[in-house]
Amino acid sequence: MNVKPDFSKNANAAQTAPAFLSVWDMHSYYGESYIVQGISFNVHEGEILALLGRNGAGKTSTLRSIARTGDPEVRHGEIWLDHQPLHKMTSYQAASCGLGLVPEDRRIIPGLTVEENLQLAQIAPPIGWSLDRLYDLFPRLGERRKQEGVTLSGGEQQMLAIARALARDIKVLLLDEPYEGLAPVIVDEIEKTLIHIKEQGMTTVIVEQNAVRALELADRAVILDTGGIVFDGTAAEVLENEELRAEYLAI
Amino acid sequence: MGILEVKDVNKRFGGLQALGDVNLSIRENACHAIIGPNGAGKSTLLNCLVGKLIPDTGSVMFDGQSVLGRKPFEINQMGISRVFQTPEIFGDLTVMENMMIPIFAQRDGAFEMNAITSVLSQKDVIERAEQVLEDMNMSDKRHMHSAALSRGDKRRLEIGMCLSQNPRLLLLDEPTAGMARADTNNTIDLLKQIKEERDITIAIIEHDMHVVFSLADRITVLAQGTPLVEDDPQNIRGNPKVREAYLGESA
Amino acid sequence: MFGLDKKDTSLLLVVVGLALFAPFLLNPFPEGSAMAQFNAGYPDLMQRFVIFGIFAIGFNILFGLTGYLSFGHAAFLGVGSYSAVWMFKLLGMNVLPAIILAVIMGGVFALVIGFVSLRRSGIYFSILTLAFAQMSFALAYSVLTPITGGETGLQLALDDPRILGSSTAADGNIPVPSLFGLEMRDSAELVLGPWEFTFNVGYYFSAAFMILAFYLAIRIFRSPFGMMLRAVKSNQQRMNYTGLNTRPYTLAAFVISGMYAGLAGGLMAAMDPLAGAERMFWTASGEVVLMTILGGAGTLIGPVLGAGIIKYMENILSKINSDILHGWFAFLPDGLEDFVVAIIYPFIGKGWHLTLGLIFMAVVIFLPGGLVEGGKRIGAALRRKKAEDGSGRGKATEPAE
Amino acid sequence: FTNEPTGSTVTLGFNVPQTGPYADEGADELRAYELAVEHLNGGGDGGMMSTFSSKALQGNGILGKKVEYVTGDTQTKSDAARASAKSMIEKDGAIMITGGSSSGVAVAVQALCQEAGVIFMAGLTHSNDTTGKDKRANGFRHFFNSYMSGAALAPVLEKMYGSDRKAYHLTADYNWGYTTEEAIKSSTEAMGWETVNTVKTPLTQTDFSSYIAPVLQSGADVLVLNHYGGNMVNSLTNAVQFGLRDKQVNGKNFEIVVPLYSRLMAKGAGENVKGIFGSTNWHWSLTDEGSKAFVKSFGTKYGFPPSQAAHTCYVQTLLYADAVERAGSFQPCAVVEALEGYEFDGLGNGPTLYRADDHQCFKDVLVVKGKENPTSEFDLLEIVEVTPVAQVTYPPDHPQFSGGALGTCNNGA
Amino acid sequence: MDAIILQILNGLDKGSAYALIALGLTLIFGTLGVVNFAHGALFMIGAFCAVTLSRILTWSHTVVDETQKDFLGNPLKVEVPYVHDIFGVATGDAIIDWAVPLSILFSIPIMLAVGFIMERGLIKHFYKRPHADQILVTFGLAIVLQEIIKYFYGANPIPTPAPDAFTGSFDFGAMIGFEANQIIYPYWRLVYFAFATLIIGAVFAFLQFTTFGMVVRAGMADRETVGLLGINIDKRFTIMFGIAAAVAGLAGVMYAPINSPNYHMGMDFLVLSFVVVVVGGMGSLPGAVLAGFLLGILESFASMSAVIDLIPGINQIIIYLVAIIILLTRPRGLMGRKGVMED
Ligand SMILES: Nc1ncnc2c1ncn2[C@@H]1O[C@H](COP(=O)(O)OP(=O)(O)OP(=O)(O)O)[C@@H](O)[C@H]1O
Ligand SMILES: Nc1ncnc2c1ncn2[C@@H]1O[C@H](COP(=O)(O)OP(=O)(O)OP(=O)(O)O)[C@@H](O)[C@H]1O
Ligand SMILES: [Mg+2]
Ligand SMILES: [Mg+2]
Repeated sequence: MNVKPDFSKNANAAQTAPAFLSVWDMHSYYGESYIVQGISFNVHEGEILALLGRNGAGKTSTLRSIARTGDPEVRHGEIWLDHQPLHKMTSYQAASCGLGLVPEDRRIIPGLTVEENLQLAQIAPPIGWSLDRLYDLFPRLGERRKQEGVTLSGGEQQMLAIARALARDIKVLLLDEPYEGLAPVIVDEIEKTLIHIKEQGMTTVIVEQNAVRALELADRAVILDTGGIVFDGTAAEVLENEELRAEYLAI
Repeated sequence: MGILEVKDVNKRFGGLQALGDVNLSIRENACHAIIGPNGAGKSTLLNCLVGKLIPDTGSVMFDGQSVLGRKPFEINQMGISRVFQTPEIFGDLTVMENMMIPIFAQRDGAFEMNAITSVLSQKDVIERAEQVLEDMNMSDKRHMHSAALSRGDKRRLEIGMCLSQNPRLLLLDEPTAGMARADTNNTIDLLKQIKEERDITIAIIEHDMHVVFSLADRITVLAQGTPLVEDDPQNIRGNPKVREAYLGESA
Repeated sequence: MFGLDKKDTSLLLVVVGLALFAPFLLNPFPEGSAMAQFNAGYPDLMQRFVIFGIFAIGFNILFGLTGYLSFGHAAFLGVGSYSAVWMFKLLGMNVLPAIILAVIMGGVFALVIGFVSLRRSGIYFSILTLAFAQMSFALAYSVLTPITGGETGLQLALDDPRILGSSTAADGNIPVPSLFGLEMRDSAELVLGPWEFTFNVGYYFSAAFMILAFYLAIRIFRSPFGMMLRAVKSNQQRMNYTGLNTRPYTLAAFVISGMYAGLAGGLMAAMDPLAGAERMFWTASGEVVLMTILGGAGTLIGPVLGAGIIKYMENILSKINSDILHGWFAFLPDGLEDFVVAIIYPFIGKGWHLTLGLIFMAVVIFLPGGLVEGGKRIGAALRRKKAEDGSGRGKATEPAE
Repeated sequence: FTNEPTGSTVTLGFNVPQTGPYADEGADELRAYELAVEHLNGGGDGGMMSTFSSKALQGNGILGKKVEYVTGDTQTKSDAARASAKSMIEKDGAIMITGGSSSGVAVAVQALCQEAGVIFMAGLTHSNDTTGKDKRANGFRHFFNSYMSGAALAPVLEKMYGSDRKAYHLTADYNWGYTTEEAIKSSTEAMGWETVNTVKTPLTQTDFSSYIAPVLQSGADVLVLNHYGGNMVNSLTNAVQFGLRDKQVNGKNFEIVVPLYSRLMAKGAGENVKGIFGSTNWHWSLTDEGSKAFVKSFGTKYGFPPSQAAHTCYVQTLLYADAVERAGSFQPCAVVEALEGYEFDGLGNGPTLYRADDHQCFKDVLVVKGKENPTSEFDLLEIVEVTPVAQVTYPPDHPQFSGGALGTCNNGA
Repeated sequence: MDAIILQILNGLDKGSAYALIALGLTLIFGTLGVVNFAHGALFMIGAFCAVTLSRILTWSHTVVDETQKDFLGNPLKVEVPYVHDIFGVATGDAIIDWAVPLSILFSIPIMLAVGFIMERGLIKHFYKRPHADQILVTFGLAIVLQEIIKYFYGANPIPTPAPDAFTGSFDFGAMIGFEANQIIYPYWRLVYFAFATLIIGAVFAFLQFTTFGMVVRAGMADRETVGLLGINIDKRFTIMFGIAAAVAGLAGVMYAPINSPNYHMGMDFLVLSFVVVVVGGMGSLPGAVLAGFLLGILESFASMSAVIDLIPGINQIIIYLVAIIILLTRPRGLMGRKGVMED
């Protein structure tokens, strides 16, 4: 598992299809707490990867490390996105390389209206979906466009967070528990959206407690436990493997 | 006559009718679930119950007394505890301290000099706090700064904090959102157990139907600020209107 | 001991030890040596150390625990001083009634100002307290001159009534503050070879109060009250929905810290019976804020350290003049001597503010969280370095205290 | 007695503002002190020691002990000033404290010295209170005071502006302002002026426009600025900006008066001081022998002429040393006795008396005005009149000085 | 009546000074969330830019004039500015005379540079730190800046007059039909007022009609998320800080003729400007400006002698009194935004 993937531009030596997003031996710390303890995985272009694990397993920390938020601090390891070394970048540089993170606590910006929250995503290039297209996808947001973002209901905030990511032209979408707090119908909606954008070539990493749903959607799955990878394989394998499911996912 | 009686409550935000003529009665010792699409006004309703918002019209009676016009802390002292949709805990304090605060608060709610003069090492308080931590399965994290908890853990901590107060009415706003399946199941068991052992009434908002159907005795479906139906769980599951507006195909 | 756990007891004992032996510790250099300039073991400065220590400890009870940043605490100190001097003028020169009144008046003023100001939080609270203090200062300096003495300050006079004592001492002078006849200014000297140590009544009197104040502060920090205040600081919203009315708690903290300030003011007047209005100026309030932050807000010993450093600089550094510098570096060849003196001169004497400013910046930049916090971090870093090789990579979620 | 010098040296404490708005003034005071110490120890050209009427000083220190000094920073705050004075007394063993550039500080430190049993030789302090209600047996003031300013200014103002004038006072809202206002008001009213209004301005005020604008409306034709330091610089600048000096009121030219002038203030106000009258304790352009000797040795050492603050500080140091020599002892009470009622000359203001009743010096007072064509940045004021001492003398029980008692001298422990 | 008009005029003008200082402060304090105790120092540095330029313009060489004597009786050394040699006496004097307006151009790059350096070198590391730390470090910086200025320029105020053309006053009362000398108004104050309005307008326009303001506000509320949206927020913060420094500096430059600059003028204004910003409401530019004018006018009224006679000492405390009343009646000042600096 811990084989350094090939990032070179002429991927002749590659055994499998070249990785689009590649994480290699990543170690991250919150201050002195050692959280992400050397994990490596690949995501291929156009693929949906489910990142699963218990509470506190380090899923959020992994996504935040990839997005270069600086907290946790990545002290060792490499991250490559489409031949670009993310590990040498700061968060805004990573974002302009095409990385989009939908954070778990949504992070709607206080003091800004719904529309301003979306506009904010379109200040720095590359720019993705137009506001109109986003409002088509989430009509509720359209209705609420002048309302301050943080006064939205929990679910509406989640929609806004996803819309905000799509408002940028991203190559990889990192979703941290996108279904949380959403009504089942909306979850269906979003799932459809994810399939839709996957069809258009988007690469996605999804972290979700609703493991079954995530696995049904995903092509592949990685399971984390206490900061390390305990499984890396296809989604179908997980669904079939009773033991694995019971031990790490309690399903 | 229920322990909580909500009558004709209306709440507007600017042009938006967030709650329209809400009538709700919760029976003592029941577990009453409130479900409904995102933005239906569920959290707003809870906010009106705990004094965070004041309804424009209508009345809210708890155990025969009106809660309107009282400050949040007074309402809490009447026996209503609330868990928020996004965890509200004392981030600067350790888990153990977080647990002790509500216990002290209950005792010293009205300011007494005793709080200044006594020492922290009060056996009963500590024992009680540890007991609750045990219940919440969090004893091993007792010395952690609560800000450093993963989100699922924060949520469990908050539930524990509310339970430690032995409230008569426990309001839960999506308590298991973002919780791992295993912990969700634990929480369900815990709530069931508490309900059996204690004289407690629970009102719960949830989008996770597994949780709702395992716990609820009674369900109210809220849509666009007004109760759509109120019924027993089985009937709700079968109700086509609810299926369409809320549950979607996956129920 | 005293209802404290082991760690706190030893901290208290350290403070007691420091206070008792301060006359030795602060006079490490033999009299007449070049370094004697740095000795701080004379009564006035030692008194200031402990008095401002009390002030800062009290301020920290409010700021460190609740996070409410008062920018008007000097007002309570000023009120304490004025009350004490008035007691000296009207009642007599015994310091106890003066100090008692000072504490009470500090508390009363804090109750009034706190009651109003605590209706707001954050910066709005700070500005409210600032406004009250500035009003007190402005009035004390001008229209209230009959009560406060205005610019010259409130002083004792030969014709004060002093109904419980005598207006005039036997030698025709104004009597001096005393504790049942024990004069605050009395000192005993101990000469050990070239060393000279001064033991002053006023200092030990104030130090006793400081130790008491420190002990009370520990108790408050460790009490449910203290924990509750920290909880308020951490998440006021949660506190409200936990059934706790936060106002009486924050107000109690405010009043307690106002009483500490009143005590400090009363002690200042007891050591030196004059109360000036500029004690209430915003810079004086700012000073205690700086002391607390410099030492480490929310830590027990930090504010005392901060107070010590600022007062030391103010009193020692400002007194070094170019003459003394030339004296120190006389051993150097002439040109070099002048050069060295020219380099150092801007930082001492009339340039002591510059050094103070640089220290402020250096402390925050290099020791975030103040001296105590910074010291802890350095200590931890050193310890970790030692232990580095021993332990492998484990999940190190240290218990954070 | 306190800090009795036992070795071969004696320590004096120079307590001057080194930080804060009066730092430059303090620096000049310190220069004067250093010069005085040099002269006392026999260095330099001896300065005013040669013109001083008393010949007790020999240039071998004081009573044969070499003079050393310590310095401190008053910050122009009474607390800080007392802290610094205390450290000089307690730590450095100073036998005499001198300095300061404001009355608040002077009064505070004077009281402290009284209590501690050392001599205080006030520096620049102009308020009546220093030798009025706040006088102390151990404290001495060479500088003149508000009353004297009024008494000296009034006749000159009458001569220049006539006796039919309407005055408007802006007064700094603290003790010094009050005494100055009272002094000027009573002496100008005595010669026939009318006071149309007196307005108190906050100490912390920097922009005086709202106080100055209504002046013309009141029908006044003279504005008296009872301000010192930064307040005076700003209020005068503002007044000139409002064009007051170009106005005609009641058929007369509008005039501005500044009771207490100092050279540093004049420098701060720049062009605006031209032609404005005020009083001062001393000025370097005086041509008596004492002043000339002092200006020469100060100017030679530092390259520019001394200020009045420097002068008074220098003189106070000499007077103290001389008193000790004459008393033959450092004991404060002996020094007090030697200074009380002491008459001397040759220190720049003509024959001078240290009055025993209140420890105030009585001497000639200068009325000056801002110079029209200064030749250098030090040449900003010109002497209009040297008011003879008789005209500024007042009885010890004058109402402006009432209250307070000297008490008895204190030798300390 | 005329007294009231007079005080309103005075208040407007005092208010424009307060508003201008508060504007700069609110950009840093209200928008970037940094409790900047060094703001006063920036204002002071601006004023000293004017002093410095006039020093440069009056840079002189000495000529010995045998006909006059100096105080020691030696021949007088007369200073002759180089501009006299270069442009002739008349033009030279005119240039010196216009030193303050010229300093506007001179000070903008200096203040921007000061702002950039300060932000990059120091403030940048303090955005995430507690306000207490910000206070300590910026207060330390303010002292250091002050002492540096004091070291080079002394503690005494330095007269820095406006050009001759703007000294003196005009009779505004006579223009609107009152008697002569009832309402006079200095020319320079009019200039100051106009200048303040201009700067305030420019800053408003910049923040209102561009997304810059929104981005900075967003960055303030949540840096991390803004970074995740691909925005280099650091750069914008630096620019914002530079602008704020320039505004503070310009306020100082123009203030120099009103009050001779001295090294502690910044500290004198510091507390007042914090009060203005907070009364205006944290995070609100219009609030700061409104509060500036309001307090300026009220202060002017309180300084009328009729008012002082009625309530002694009111002129000493008016600003603080008004601040207390406003803060108690309006939780977030006049126009404050929710959640800004409330914890
Ligand atoms: N700011 C922080 N400082 C220190 N430790 C932290 C911090 N944030 C998270 N942790 C710790 O890191 C570990 C991993 O947390 P992380 O949030 O990545 O988990 P997760 O897998 O996303 O869990 P969840 O499903 O609950 O969101 C947890 O043990 C948590 O306590
Ligand atoms: N302070 C406010 N100002 C304006 N609108 C608000 C405010 N608070 C809530 N709303 C609106 O009221 C509606 C109801 O919100 P509420 O939070 O009660 O929904 P909810 O039922 O809890 O939804 P969810 O399940 O997504 O949490 C939403 O449309 C929301 O945008
Ligand atoms: Mg997570
Ligand atoms: Mg909700």
